[in-house]
Parts: sequence; C-alpha cells; structure tokens
Amino acid sequence: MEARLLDRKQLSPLVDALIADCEVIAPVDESSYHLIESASEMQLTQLKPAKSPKELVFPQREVLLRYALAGDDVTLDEPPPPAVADRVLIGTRPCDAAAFPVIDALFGWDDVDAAYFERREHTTVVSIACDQPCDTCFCTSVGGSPAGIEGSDLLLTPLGEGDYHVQVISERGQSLVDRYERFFRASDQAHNRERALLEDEWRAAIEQTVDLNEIEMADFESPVWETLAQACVDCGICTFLCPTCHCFDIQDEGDPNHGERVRVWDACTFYEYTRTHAGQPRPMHYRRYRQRIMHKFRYYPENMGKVLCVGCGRCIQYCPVRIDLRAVLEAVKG
Amino acid sequence: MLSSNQVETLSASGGVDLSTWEPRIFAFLCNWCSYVGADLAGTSRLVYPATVRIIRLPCTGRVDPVFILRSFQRGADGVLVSGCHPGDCHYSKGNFYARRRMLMFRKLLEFAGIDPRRLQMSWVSASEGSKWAQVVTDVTNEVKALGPLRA
Amino acid sequence: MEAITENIRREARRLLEEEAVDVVIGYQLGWDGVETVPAFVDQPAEVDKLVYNERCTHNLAKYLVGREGYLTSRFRPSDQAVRVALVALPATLRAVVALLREYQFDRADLTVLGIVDGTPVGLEPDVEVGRIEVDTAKEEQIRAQIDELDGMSLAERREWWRQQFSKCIRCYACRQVCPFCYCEQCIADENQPQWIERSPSLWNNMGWNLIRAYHLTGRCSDCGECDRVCPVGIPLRLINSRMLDEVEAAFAFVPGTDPEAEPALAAFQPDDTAGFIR
Amino acid sequence: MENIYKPRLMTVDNVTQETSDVKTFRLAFNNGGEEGFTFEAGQFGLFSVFGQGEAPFGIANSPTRGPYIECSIKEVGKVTRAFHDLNPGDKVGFRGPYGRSFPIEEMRGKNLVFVGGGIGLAPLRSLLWNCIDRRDEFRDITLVYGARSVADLVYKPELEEWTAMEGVETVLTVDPGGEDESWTGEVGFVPTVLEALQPSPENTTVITCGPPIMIKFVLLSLANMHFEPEQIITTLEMKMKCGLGKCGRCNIGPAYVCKHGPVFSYAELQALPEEY
Repeated sequence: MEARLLDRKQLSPLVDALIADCEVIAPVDESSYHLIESASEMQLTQLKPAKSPKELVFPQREVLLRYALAGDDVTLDEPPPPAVADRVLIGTRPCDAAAFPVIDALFGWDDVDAAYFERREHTTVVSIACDQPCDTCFCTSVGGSPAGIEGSDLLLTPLGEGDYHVQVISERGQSLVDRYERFFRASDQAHNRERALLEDEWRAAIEQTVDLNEIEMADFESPVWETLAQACVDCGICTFLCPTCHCFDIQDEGDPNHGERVRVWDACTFYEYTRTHAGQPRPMHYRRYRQRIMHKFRYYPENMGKVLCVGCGRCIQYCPVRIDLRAVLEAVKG
Repeated sequence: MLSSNQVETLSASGGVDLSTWEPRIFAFLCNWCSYVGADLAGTSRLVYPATVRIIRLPCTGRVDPVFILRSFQRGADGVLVSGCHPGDCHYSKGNFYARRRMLMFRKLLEFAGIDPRRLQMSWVSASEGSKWAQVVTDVTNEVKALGPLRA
Repeated sequence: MEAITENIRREARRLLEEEAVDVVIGYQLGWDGVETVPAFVDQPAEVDKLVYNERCTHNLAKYLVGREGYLTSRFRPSDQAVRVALVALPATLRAVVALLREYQFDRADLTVLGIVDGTPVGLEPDVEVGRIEVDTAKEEQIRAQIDELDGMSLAERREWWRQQFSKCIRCYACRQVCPFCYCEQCIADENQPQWIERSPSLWNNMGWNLIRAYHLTGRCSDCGECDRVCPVGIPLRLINSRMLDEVEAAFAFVPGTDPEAEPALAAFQPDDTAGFIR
Repeated sequence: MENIYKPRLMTVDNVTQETSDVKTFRLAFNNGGEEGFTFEAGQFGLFSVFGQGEAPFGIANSPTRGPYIECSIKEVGKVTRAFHDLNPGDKVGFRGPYGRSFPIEEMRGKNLVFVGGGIGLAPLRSLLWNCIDRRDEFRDITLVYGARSVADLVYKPELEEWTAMEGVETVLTVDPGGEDESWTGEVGFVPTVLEALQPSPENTTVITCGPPIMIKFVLLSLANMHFEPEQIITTLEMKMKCGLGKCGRCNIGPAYVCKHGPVFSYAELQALPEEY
C-alpha cells in the first residue's frame, strides 16, 4: 500500500470531513479521548490523555444484559449491538494503537467476545507518531517504536516541512485514504526516507532500559517482589489507565426486580479482586503486584504470545508513589 | 433489620410527569418514638399526605448517610429522619449523634449542589401523632416545591 | 531543604544504630532521580538515600495503619511488632494525632521526625527535623475555588460536581493513599448489602465520593493527597477542606490539633445546633 | 451476534437441604434447552440469581443422568445466599459448561480411589456416578469420604446407596468428636482413614477434592503410599467472573483455572506457584 502525504494544514479539514460522515474520536483534554463534533476540539499535545483509548472498545461499564423479574418469571433482554456506526479514532499514539492487537488476542481466545470485536471492526485507527516522547515513555523497551505501525490503520508522521507522512497500514486505512483522496498527495522516496530517518532519531531519544528479549522474570519466590511493592498503595490507577490491562468484574446492578448485568473494569491490585469466602490467594499487596507484573511479562506471553505492555508509561506517570515499571523490569531481570 | 432490598423495593422508576407528580419521601423512623408516633397518627385517623415510605430502625443513631444517598439514588425526592426528642433516646444518646451526622451530611449535600431541604430531621415522640402528621405535611410541601430530584 | 535532609539522615542513623526503631519511613528520590517516593529504611548503611525536598508531599502516616500497616499489620505475628520512625509533614502529624485518638496504635511504637510549619498540631514531634513555610498560595487557591463554588446556585453547583464526578473511574487511589481509609473492608467493597455499586455511573460515583467525604468529616488532616493522586483530576480537596470548615464552625473542632478531643462525629453536646430539626 | 456472557434461563426443579448450610439444586431446562447440551464430569458453570449476581460452581450430577443440571451450594456470600432463598419454580441463569473435565477416558481399566471432604464431594459425585453408570470400564472403585461431623455429610441417601452397592467400596468417616450415637462409620480424619485403607498405587488413579487442609495431608499420605503425582487428580476453585479466560482473576501462575482447569493432576499443580 502506497504512502501518502498530508499537508498539516489539511488535517483539520480532513477531520471535519470525517465528522460529516462518521463518528470521530480524538484526544480532547489531558484525561481522555472523546467524541468530537469539530476538528477544533482535538488536542494533539505531546501528552497522552490519562485514560488510554481502550475504553472505546472495552468500556469501563458495559451492559451485558437486562433482567426483569415478575413473580416466578424472568425475562432477559440483550442491549442493542454496540457501535454500529463507523468511527475513526484519530490522534492516538503508536503505543496506544499497539495495545489493540495485544488485547484482541484475549477477547478472541476461544470464546469470541462479539461486542468487543464489533467495536474493533468499526474503528479505524489513525495514529500520529511521537516526535517528542515523554520522559516516562519506554515503548522501545517492549518492542514498540515512537513511530510503530502495530494496531494502526494509518500512521501520520510529522515531517520537517509541514507535511504528515501517511503510512497506509491496512485495508481499512486504504479505504479511508481512497475515500478522502482529495486531502492526500502521493509520497515519494525522499519523503519515505525522511520518515524512516526521523523514526530512527525518535527511537534513539527514548532510553531503552530493557531489552524485551532479555526480560527474564525473577523467581516467583524472590524477595525482590516485596521490596519493589513496598510503597504500592493498592489503588487501581496503573491498571485502569493501562491500555492493555483488561481484567473485569461482572455485577448485577439495579432493583431486585429489574436491573442490568454489567461488566466493569477491575484491578488485580485490589484486595477484593480474588477474595472469596474461602480466603485470599494473594493477601499481601506484594503478591498482587507480582501478579500484575508476572501477568504482563510472563503469563500473557506464555498464553497469547504477546507481552501485555506497550510502554506508554502511564503507570509510571500517574502512580501515586511513582513506582517505575522500568526500574521494576530492571530489578527482576534476575 | 433494614436491608438494601427494602430501600430498593420502595423505589420506582419511570419518567416524571410534573402535572401529576407527587414527591416520594423515604422516612427513617426510630422504633421507640417516631414509629409509634406515626402509628398513633394512623390509629387516630389523622389525614396526611401519602408520600412517605416508612423504614423502621432501632434508633436514629442507626441512620448511616449511605442509606440516604441510596434512597436518593433509588427514587426518593426527600428523606426524613425522625426520632426521639433529645434526652428521650431509648439508648440515651443515639439521637444526639444522629443530630451531628445529619447536620454535617446536609452541609455536604448542599456543597455538592443537592438542596439540603431534601434531607429533613424531626423529633416526634410516641404521643405526638398530630406532630407526625404535621411534619409529613410540611416536609411534603417543602419537597414538592423543590420538584423531583432526578428530573 | 539540605538541612532537613541532613537532619533526617542523622536521626535515622542514630535511631537505627541505637536499635530504637526497626524502620524509618521517609522519602527518597525515585528511579528517574527527580520525583520523590516513599522510602523504607531498615539499615543504618542505607540512611543516605533519605531526602527531603518540595516534592515530598505523600502522607506517610498511610503506611502505619490498615491491613498491612507497619503498626497494625495482621500479617505480622505480635511478637514481631516493629517500631517505626516516621518523617512527618504538618498534615502527617495531624493524621498521626487523629489516628492515635482512633486507637489505631500505641504512641510508644512510633518515633516522630516532625517537619513543622507553625500551624497547630496536637503532637510534639520526638525530633523536629525541620521547619517549612505554609504554602499560602495553595491555600488561597483552594479558598478561591471554594468561594467560587459557594457563589454558584445549587443547580449550578450540582452540575459542576456532576461533571467532576462523571470523570471518576473508581480506581480508589483517593482511598488508598488516605491514612484514614484503614477499614478492613471499605463500604464500597461491601456487597451484603451492596450500598454502593461498583460501576462508574454518575449516581454510583456520587455515592462513592460523597460517602468518602462524609467518612472523612471531622477526621481529615487536609494533606491533599487524594486530590494530588486523582488521575482524572477531580478536585477532592475542595470537599474535604469545605467539610473541615463546617466542622470547625459547628463544633469548634479541627482534626489533629488536640490529642484529647474526641473526633467531631464520635461526640456530641446536648446543646449542639438543632435549628434544622423540626 | 452471540453474547457469550448471556446465560440460559433454567427453572429450579428441586431443592435438597444437605446440611445446615449446603443445599443441592436441580435445575430443569426450559423450552427444549437440553437439545444439544452436553457436559463432562468435572466441568463447571456460572450460576446466577438475577439481581444478585453470578458465581461458579461445579456441576454435581453425572452426564449420564439428566436432562438437568445439579449443583450443591454452600451458603457463604451474596450469590450463595440468594440461591439458598430459592424455591422450586424460580428461574436462575446458567452458562457453561466450562473448563477441563476429569480425564475419564484415561481412567478406563484402572482402579479408582475417590477421596472427598465436606462439600468437596460435589464434583466427585459427578464423576463417581459417571463411572458407576459405565461400571464395566473400570476396575475397583473406592470412595473415602469424610466431613467434620455426621450433620456435615452431604448426599446422605446416596452415601447409603453407594455403601450398599456392589462394585463400590465406600468408607465414610467423621472428624473425631463429630460422631453421634447412631454413627457406624469411621471416626478420624480423611488422610488417616485413607492410610489405614492402604490402596495400592498399582494401576490406580486417585481423585480428590475437599478443603485445602485435607488435600494437603491427603497428598502427604498418598506420597507415603508411593503414589506418583501423575496419578493424583484434583479440582480447584478460584474466584471467577467470566469462566472464559477473560476476566483475569482465576490464574495460578500462567494456568487459568477456568480454561486449563479446574481439573489438574497433582503433577501439573507442582509446576505452578503456590498461590491458590
């Protein structure tokens, strides 16, 4: 698929043209991605929104079914299928985009979560490469790149002289480019080369702290876990903001007679997460912390063949006690 | 014993038609004074608005503000907490604690933008059937003037 | 700043060498060398990692209490109880006073390395390791925000908070960093009955945030940590500061300033305000 | 679009009070729901009371008995309490079956020793009836079952039936102090009784389920009697929400109890961290 060029000044008109035809979601402030009604609402700052875009395919609260009780009788209604509208997610960073294929594996593991994939299939992901990575970024340590294409349908790379270089990555991306051809120009070898050089430059700007291939987890019983988690307060920030954390709870909410069965995000750092009447397999918080790290870097790769981390750095940036995943990975190398 | 189900069953859902709308008031009554007072109002055939749903508790000291929030969430437009007059508490001081709690919770509701008049408190003794009828009438009128909480 | 750091290191070394305490809870530089993070030092040789700077805001009293608190851990056998030295900011000192009043631990198990700012605190630090200035700019900013909210109509204020609470993702960071949220089981985790549902709907979020504010009424030490850690920027400190004012106005009580006074909502006077009662 | 979290509606057909806090529920399919429904002994399902929530329980009846689903539930929390409040005719939700079943085909031609404690007999009951209904395919079948007291024994009529049955050796026991005047079984902890019985490890598979402390000592006893970890099969319970490997909470190391289990051999468990 041939690359294109998009004049930076054409981005807003393109977004407005998209808005006329479908739903458009973009970063709107420092906390989240949101539906926009005009290109002017889009905030393309270097800072990623606190919340990753995973909620667009895996909402924090999702109704699985509605129940109504009358006497002995129960009726179950399913909510209407989600996100029937086509939508474009624009302005994601490559790390956030890379998270989608990582969790696709989970939601498609044997039993396919249809609502999840319904949303995925209706979402075209247009990412923008990071020309100024944050100091908490570590995508290069977990196999990503500030200009990585994984999970994106189109990748816009800001070039020096006022253009975005547009990589067309998927069929979905191709059809978007075809449909809005008037906004794009053909790219050429010089621009393609420039893009590649910039990527190398930005990659180099991110300190690669750990080599993914070298991530060798400390023993389960190693005392290092206790030390690492000492300051952890057991909140859910790292998991809820993480673009790849996907664990959830299922709850019935409402009256006894009618209500909803909802799926709601849950966090392995919460004490309640695994607590049952019979006890708690992970009573101490270091055990919960170890579970989180092991799940991301050992169990998930073992089951799904992918590391459950894209190096976005939110867990570092927003941690109340600044536990640094880079330091953790270094410490557990063994 | 009060269960969340009790509060939930009292609630109803559906849209609000202001022309026929009547406020729904959940009343948490202490077993020893106000509940008996309300009972007396009934046996005395006093007429008062049919807006209150009564939940009997051992003491106003048992009223956890979470009951009040849950009531609002589950369809109450107003909440009334009623117990023994100061000095008459069956447990000697439950209503004194309740007084502080309700005062503070009203302040909190107000700061959050919920009219504190939606949370009312009264002292109604076992012999004050007519006061109970009056309290319900007054509270109903006041909450009615405020309109539906969830409109 | 350097002097405070030096004092902390000196006292920490002394206490550990004399075996007067088993662990010193203070601050250290994070992995990036910029942010400060909590430090748990149990060897004299490690005291030099302790630091103090303006980024030290964590209320370390949090680590004393709760399921795994250093002074209350239920995973530690009683014959292995630890004695703790705690680097305490003014708000931390107030939290310690209030926690003592709530009978969470014994004063004798805690050595307080206090950093004071002249605001009233109901506890004499065992060692005063530093004096700092009150952040008046911050206080004025909070004051101004509260005034702005007070200037709104009820409906406007409700809408304002509705927007704030809609952002809540129920990560419970506010609860987890709070020294007063030491309950064995939080009411938000209770499911029999389930008073506060877990999903982040507006009413559920209001239920959670208002109940937490109420549970802190008459207890909050005004450290502002809940506000600082909130990943979606809900200004929780405004509610807590406002309730501090209300408690002071109604009951002449400021949490953490008087070791003898009973927490405002665990006490009463026969002549308490009753004007709102029918 | 198939909603994998949507349960099928079933009707409570029969409720049996097993002990003071355990009831067995027989659930009948609605509107021909049994068509095409199959399961294997050892699998579990997510059972729900609408408005109260869902919880995982092992299927307690044999695939050879039906068409219905049985489960035995101990009253411990919100969902189990809601189950205990149910009466025949009430509607509940069921989704499943999920998970790996007992390796019954590999057990053919072997001696089988079932070792159960308390409500841990429930999943064993499914397999036991399954084996009884295919009796010719197995060699000796032994059941060692114990509970804290006589009152805590579940499936009492069936215990009598198995005791009287040809081809099943049944040894019942209660913990010391748990016996009453009419008790004719053993008195002693399950592992002790098992050791007294001295089953031969020769061509034998042991299937065990019960409280963790019992399992721990049963494993020690089996080791004393020279059983290999591969010969010992157990089934685990963990908190679960989805049953489908997605909600994330039932893993023990890399193994998801809902997908890789709940049935594990002791050899498999030895390779996992001790976090269950």
